[in-house]
Amino acid sequence: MGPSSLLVLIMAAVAFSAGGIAIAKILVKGTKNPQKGQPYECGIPTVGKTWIQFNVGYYLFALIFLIFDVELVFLYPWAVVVKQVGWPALIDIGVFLFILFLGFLYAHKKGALKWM
Amino acid sequence: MWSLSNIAGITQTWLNATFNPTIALWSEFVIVGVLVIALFAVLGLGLVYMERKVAAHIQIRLGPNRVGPMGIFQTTADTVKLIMKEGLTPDGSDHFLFNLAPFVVMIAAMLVLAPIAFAKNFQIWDINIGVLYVSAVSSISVIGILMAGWASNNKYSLLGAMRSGAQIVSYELSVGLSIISIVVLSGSLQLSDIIASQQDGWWIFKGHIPVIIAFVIFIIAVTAETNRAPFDLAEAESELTAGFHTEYSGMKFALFFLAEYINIFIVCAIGATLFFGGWMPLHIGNWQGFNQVMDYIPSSVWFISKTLFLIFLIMWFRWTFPRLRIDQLLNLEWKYLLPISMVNLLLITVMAIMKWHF
Amino acid sequence: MSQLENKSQNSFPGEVHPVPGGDVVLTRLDDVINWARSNSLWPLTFATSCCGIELMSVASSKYDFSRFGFEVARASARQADVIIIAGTIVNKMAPVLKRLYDQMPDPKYVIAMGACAISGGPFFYNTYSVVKGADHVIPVDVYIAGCPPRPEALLNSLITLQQKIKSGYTREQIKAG
Amino acid sequence: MNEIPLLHILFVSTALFFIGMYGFFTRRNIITMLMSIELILNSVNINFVAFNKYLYPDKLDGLFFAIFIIAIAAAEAAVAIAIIINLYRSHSSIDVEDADELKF
Amino acid sequence: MTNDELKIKLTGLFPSVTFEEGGEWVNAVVPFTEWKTIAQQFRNDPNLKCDYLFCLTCVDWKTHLTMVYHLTSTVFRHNMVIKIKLDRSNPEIETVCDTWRTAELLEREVYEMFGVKFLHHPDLRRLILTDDFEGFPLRKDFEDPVNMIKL
Amino acid sequence: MIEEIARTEQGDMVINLGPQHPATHGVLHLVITLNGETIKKVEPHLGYIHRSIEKMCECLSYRQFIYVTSRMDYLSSHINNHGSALCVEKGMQIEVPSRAKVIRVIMDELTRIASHELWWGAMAMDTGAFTPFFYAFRERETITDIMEETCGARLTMNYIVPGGVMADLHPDFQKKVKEFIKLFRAKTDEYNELVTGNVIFQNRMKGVGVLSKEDAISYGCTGPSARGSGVSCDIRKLYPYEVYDQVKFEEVIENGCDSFARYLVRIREMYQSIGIIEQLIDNIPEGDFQAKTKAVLKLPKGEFYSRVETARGELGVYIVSEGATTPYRIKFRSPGFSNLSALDHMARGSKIGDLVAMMGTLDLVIPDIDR
Amino acid sequence: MTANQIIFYLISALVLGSGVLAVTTQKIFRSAIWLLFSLIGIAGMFFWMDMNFIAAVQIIVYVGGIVVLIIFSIFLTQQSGNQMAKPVRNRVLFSTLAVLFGFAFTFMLINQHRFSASSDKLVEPSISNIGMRMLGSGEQGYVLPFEVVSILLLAAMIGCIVIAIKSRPEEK
Amino acid sequence: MTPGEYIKNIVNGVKSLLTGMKLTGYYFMHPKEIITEQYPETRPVLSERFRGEVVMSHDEKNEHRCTGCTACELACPNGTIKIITKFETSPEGKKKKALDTFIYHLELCTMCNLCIVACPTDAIKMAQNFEHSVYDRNQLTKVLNKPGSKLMEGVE
Ligand code: SF4
Ligand code: SF4
Ligand code: SF4
Repeated sequence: MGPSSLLVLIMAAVAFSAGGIAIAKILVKGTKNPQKGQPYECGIPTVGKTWIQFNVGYYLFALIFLIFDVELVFLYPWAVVVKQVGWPALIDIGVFLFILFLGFLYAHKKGALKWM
Repeated sequence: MWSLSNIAGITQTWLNATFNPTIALWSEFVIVGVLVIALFAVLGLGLVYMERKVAAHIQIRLGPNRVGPMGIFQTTADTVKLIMKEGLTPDGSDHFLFNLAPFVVMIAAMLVLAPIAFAKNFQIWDINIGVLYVSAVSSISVIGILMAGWASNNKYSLLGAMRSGAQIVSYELSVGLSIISIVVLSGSLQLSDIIASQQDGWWIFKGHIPVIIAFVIFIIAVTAETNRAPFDLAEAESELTAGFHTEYSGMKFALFFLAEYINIFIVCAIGATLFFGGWMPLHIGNWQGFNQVMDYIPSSVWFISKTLFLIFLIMWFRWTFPRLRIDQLLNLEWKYLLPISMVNLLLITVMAIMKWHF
Repeated sequence: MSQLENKSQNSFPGEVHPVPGGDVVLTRLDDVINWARSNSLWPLTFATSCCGIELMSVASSKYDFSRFGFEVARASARQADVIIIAGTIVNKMAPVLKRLYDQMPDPKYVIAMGACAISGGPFFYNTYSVVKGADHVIPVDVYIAGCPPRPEALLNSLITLQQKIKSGYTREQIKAG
Repeated sequence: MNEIPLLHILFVSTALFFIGMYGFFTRRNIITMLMSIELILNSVNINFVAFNKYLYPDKLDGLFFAIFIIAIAAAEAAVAIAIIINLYRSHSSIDVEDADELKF
Repeated sequence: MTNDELKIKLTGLFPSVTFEEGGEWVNAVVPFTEWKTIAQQFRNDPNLKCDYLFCLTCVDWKTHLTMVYHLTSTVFRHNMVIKIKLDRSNPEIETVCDTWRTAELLEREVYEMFGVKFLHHPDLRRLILTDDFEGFPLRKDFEDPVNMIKL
Repeated sequence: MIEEIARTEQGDMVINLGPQHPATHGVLHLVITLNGETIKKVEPHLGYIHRSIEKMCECLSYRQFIYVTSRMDYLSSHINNHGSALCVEKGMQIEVPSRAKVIRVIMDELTRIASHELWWGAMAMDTGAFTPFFYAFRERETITDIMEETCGARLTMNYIVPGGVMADLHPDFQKKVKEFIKLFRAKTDEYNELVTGNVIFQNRMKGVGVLSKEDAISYGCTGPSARGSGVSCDIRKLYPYEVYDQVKFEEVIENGCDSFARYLVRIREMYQSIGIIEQLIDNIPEGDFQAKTKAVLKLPKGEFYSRVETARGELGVYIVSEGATTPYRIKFRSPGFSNLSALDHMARGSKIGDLVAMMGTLDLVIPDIDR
Repeated sequence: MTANQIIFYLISALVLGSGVLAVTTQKIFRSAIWLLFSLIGIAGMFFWMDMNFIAAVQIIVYVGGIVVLIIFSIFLTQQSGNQMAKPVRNRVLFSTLAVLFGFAFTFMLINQHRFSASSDKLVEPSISNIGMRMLGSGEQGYVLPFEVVSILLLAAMIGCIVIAIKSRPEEK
Repeated sequence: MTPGEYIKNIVNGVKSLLTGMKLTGYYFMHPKEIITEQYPETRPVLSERFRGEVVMSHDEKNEHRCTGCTACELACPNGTIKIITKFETSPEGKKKKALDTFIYHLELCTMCNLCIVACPTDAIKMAQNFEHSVYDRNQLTKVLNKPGSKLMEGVE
């Protein structure tokens, strides 16, 4: 089957999930009480807002990841043909990776990969 | 011979002969849809059961054994119960995204099934960019997790989601690089080609130590990508109660649960395909007799058993190791796995060009 | 087992209350659903004191409540089916317990484990801070006495709860007889 | 495939371009402006790929351009977000109105 | 150091200290006005070095409250008990949580159980009881007809 | 609660850990101020299991109050009973028969091992490894079986009474204990294989939750938590009671000051306890298991303080008596309370995951803290 | 209409609809999610055009990378549950007009242009072709841009780190 | 970190992980190590001393040994036992205090054994029964003396 199978799969996933959720919606009558809707935090009312902005060290990783992700994308076509092309391909990618590796080393040295 | 591909072929010819093309096509769609849903359900039930049994035996206990013989209906009961449980949507949450997130995760998991070769010639869509497609689509699920974590309006969820976001994207690199190592060796992205290239032996045997290193990195990285212990920081029970799905209940929770196991299955299937030759029987060079004996075992059995082996490996990890801390987790990726897999990739390239592999 | 059955029969005297809308299909369905619910009771990890240790023992290899499918202990109330109140509930904890119970999605069940959860037990007299029984806070389905009850006793109470669910009666119906 | 005229695809891409423009004009938040820019870039991508497909099926240049655009878009987004966060830390706001004096 | 030596030493150091008989350890009664300086001396004096406060509590004697501090030196291994009488209607005493940091939580406990105010305590809040609890439960005259069922 | 919001700065997140949380082993409520994932402050809120034991005891006779103490630190309930009984005996000047003394000590050490086993499993669970919990409980179950046979209960024994023990040893006791020792020696190597040597675990533990020696003393930490910081504070050595001065054992002290040191102390302590049991198990003197006491105990007027070493540290029982049949005031100096007070100091600047591991190494039992 | 057409129009509706929502929603997180759907739609369109490789790249880089990054930056800088400041009414009016006018104008131009395919020869956009082109250095070879991209990425990475480190709060 | 240390770190780390996996793998492969006892089918053999519940022993003539002296009620730390006495006239015409109802609140009992120790006539003892689960807590309040039972001969 061709690309249309993707559609079929999406449909199947939606049908499956929606079906399950719908059954519960229809058949199960839950009780209502004011506490039920509140966020669950070990049985204690939440303090302060949840959707605050806060400092996380994650974003530096995401930044660097993005760069490497692009690199990865270029690697795929290369990997397919490397056997046919032979040494020149290795040199090409060697240069490519080397330059990126420099960046990696830089990041490492600057401590960007250290958790903050 | 009764093989899956034959059945599929016969069905298709029968459909085409009996109905006009449109109806045949539609009924084919319906059959595929029903089949994948069934597969989903069976996989979910089976893997959860397996996990519980494996855990039980590692932990010197019996595990579920009272619902049905050997407790095999245990997970069925769980599923029915989860379906019949109230699905809550917390008041303070972003209702739309909260309810959307499980769908996103499910769709992502479902889409990845498309290129997987379950048996010889038995694939939903042998897409020509095979493994690239897999790693692309599986990266959608991180959005689902972030969405779930954010929309719940719960601090634990948010923290869990952020952790898993950073974790999944980081480990995607290592997964990608170890996949590329095999692509280098087999020269194609298409899964059927990759399997065909292992006709005379699986890559894990043919590729010397670099491929084994690639395999180790792969299995570590996919464990992390599927949020499994020891990398289960996103839902670290002892830290963040239940992580990003703290607020989910009933079927919505079940979908996350299910998607987790489907994802495990998928990554293990990919691992089995790349390193263990998918449905390819164990062939050794040119031992004709041996190879023929091996061919008698149906290809689907080969595939399933290899995948189950990898799944078992991942479960084994889970029930043995303590959890890493978040900074150690990222350290492991950026300081160890990534540089090693880069160097390893170059090694494999050299090996491929020099034709050092068998 | 027979002893258990006796007990459950004793506690449901009177006529059978049909489940609303109980034609054949629905009752069959109800049977299936009750079967599923009774066999998949996921407890909330809720232990306040000494009885909690016996709760842990029940999870341990020797007693192993996973045989009944109870081992999926959820840390989040949203995914749990049953609270096993293992330990004393004090006045400060009572609102928390209530909140946890409220936040659980229906259907939900409660087991009061140990003297403390049933009635305040050892801390019934002369204390200013102990709730005299968890059923002052939330409704309780099954009580299991002991201080602490043995692990087997807790298993016994879980089986009792299973029977209750399978019978399909609600708490009110049992009370009403 | 060819049942859809190229024009329809171009319609989509143009519309997407102007949606991006609209967002770029009206949003006051730098992150959302960045999102609008992504939309604009994507509309261009659609064009490249569609032209390649419809007009130059013997070449792959359109595809390559699209790939490079994506790569550059990624780099751009990374730098932009780094700047945004930096800006936020110094001004504790990412409203363009507040960030008139962009001095680093 | 034996108890007698300790007593002699203490009288030399702090003339205002009196002693109570009984018990296995030295029972020193300290006037509450001087407690702060005396506590610091106990901690820092090279011959006393009572750096380990292992028990801090209060006793309600119906007429007055008595703070009881049990001290040990991890160097010389001598134990002693310090007692301070407090006024029952308005008990106030200097905190010692900068001298022994364990006192911080212990004093908070005494604060809500007996109502003793610790002056200069960094964070004197409820620790154990519910926010709306009234009365000081460990005082002898505490009555709680709602919750307490007398045997 | 409102004060807490006011006190947080922008960008900080206040999270409630507990009271119902798998890592708090009960109902400890920690209010954590986070910056990103880094902990800025940990504030314990207690009282979720405050059962007013001290008040209760003022109404209970000297025989009765002992049962309450086993509900305090239920993991070393036996040692708690022991401490309380010692205090009463001190006041009444009862001479306990030597058989009872030895029995008490053996039971104490068994309890200590059981407690440490459970701690080990729970601690591994906190760090995310589930299996050790089950292995630990396997050994623990054999101890509880032994206990059950002699004392009649698995957890809250109430076996020690003022003047001795409630019943004589079960005839099978010695045999079973010897079997247990064999089992223990065979199985504990697994602990090291599975957890102690594990690289992930070591990384989680080392350099985390540092508590210097001075701080440990100042915070009043006792027990293994303090001994991991190099403080010598074992009551069994410093102020020996019962027959501890006649048995050979070593006070386990580690100088690492971090979580790993505390971990090692407990692991090594189990071996010491086994050593003590081995020395005593064959030498239980014959005789009475209980001294003759009056039916109604009356402590003379005065103040009595006894200290014992529980699995978590020093338990002090302080009884003020007015000469009646019930104590005038009773105070339990619980080891957990002081250990907990050091938590904030240890946790600042580390991650949530570390906090959980730290609580694990402090081995908190909340009813012991709240009483 | 054939299935193919229906799929195309569905995808277009998804792309445009979620695009519009992305620029108009008042909640920033939702805005990012709509952007995500728009991007996925575009990837779907590439799939529809049989350009599988570029579609996968689109998903990997945009969905797996850029959107995640955007979401992180939202967490970092916003009270993300809040409504964003409403755009100034005048400006909305003005931009709507300008955009509509611009769109009409451009589309008219496009509509008038007669596009014609330059050749009928077909190069399969398969991955190995792409790979060969990418490593080729002759005509239609992209090895130079390929290497240059690495330098660009290096520059971007260094840039990011320099900027980000500068603003990093002092460590304890 | 030198490259040598780097590699050594990795090797040692992997080795320690493998040791752990060997252990868990061993248990997985050896189901005979499983120690689970299956409760409802196999009830455990409990030792004589296990304290499950206070019972009053009656002999076949429906006689018990309780004189109604309330020693156990006094000994019980938390009021679990309530003894209601009545006055019985013995055949000789002497009025005598005797047990009317022995109320035992199982839901309060802490199984501490103090009442058993206190009882001068060994009328009550601990039973090894532990299956006390009920749907209604009122069922836990028990009357220990059977209806119509009387004091055993010769017990004072
Ligand atoms: S019933 Fe007994 S064992 Fe259970 S919590 Fe209460 S005091 Fe502890
Ligand atoms: S066992 Fe203890 S609590 Fe139970 S009735 Fe006897 S004395 Fe009372
Ligand atoms: S049971 Fe024993 S102690 Fe209790 S009233 Fe009867 S005879 Fe007296």
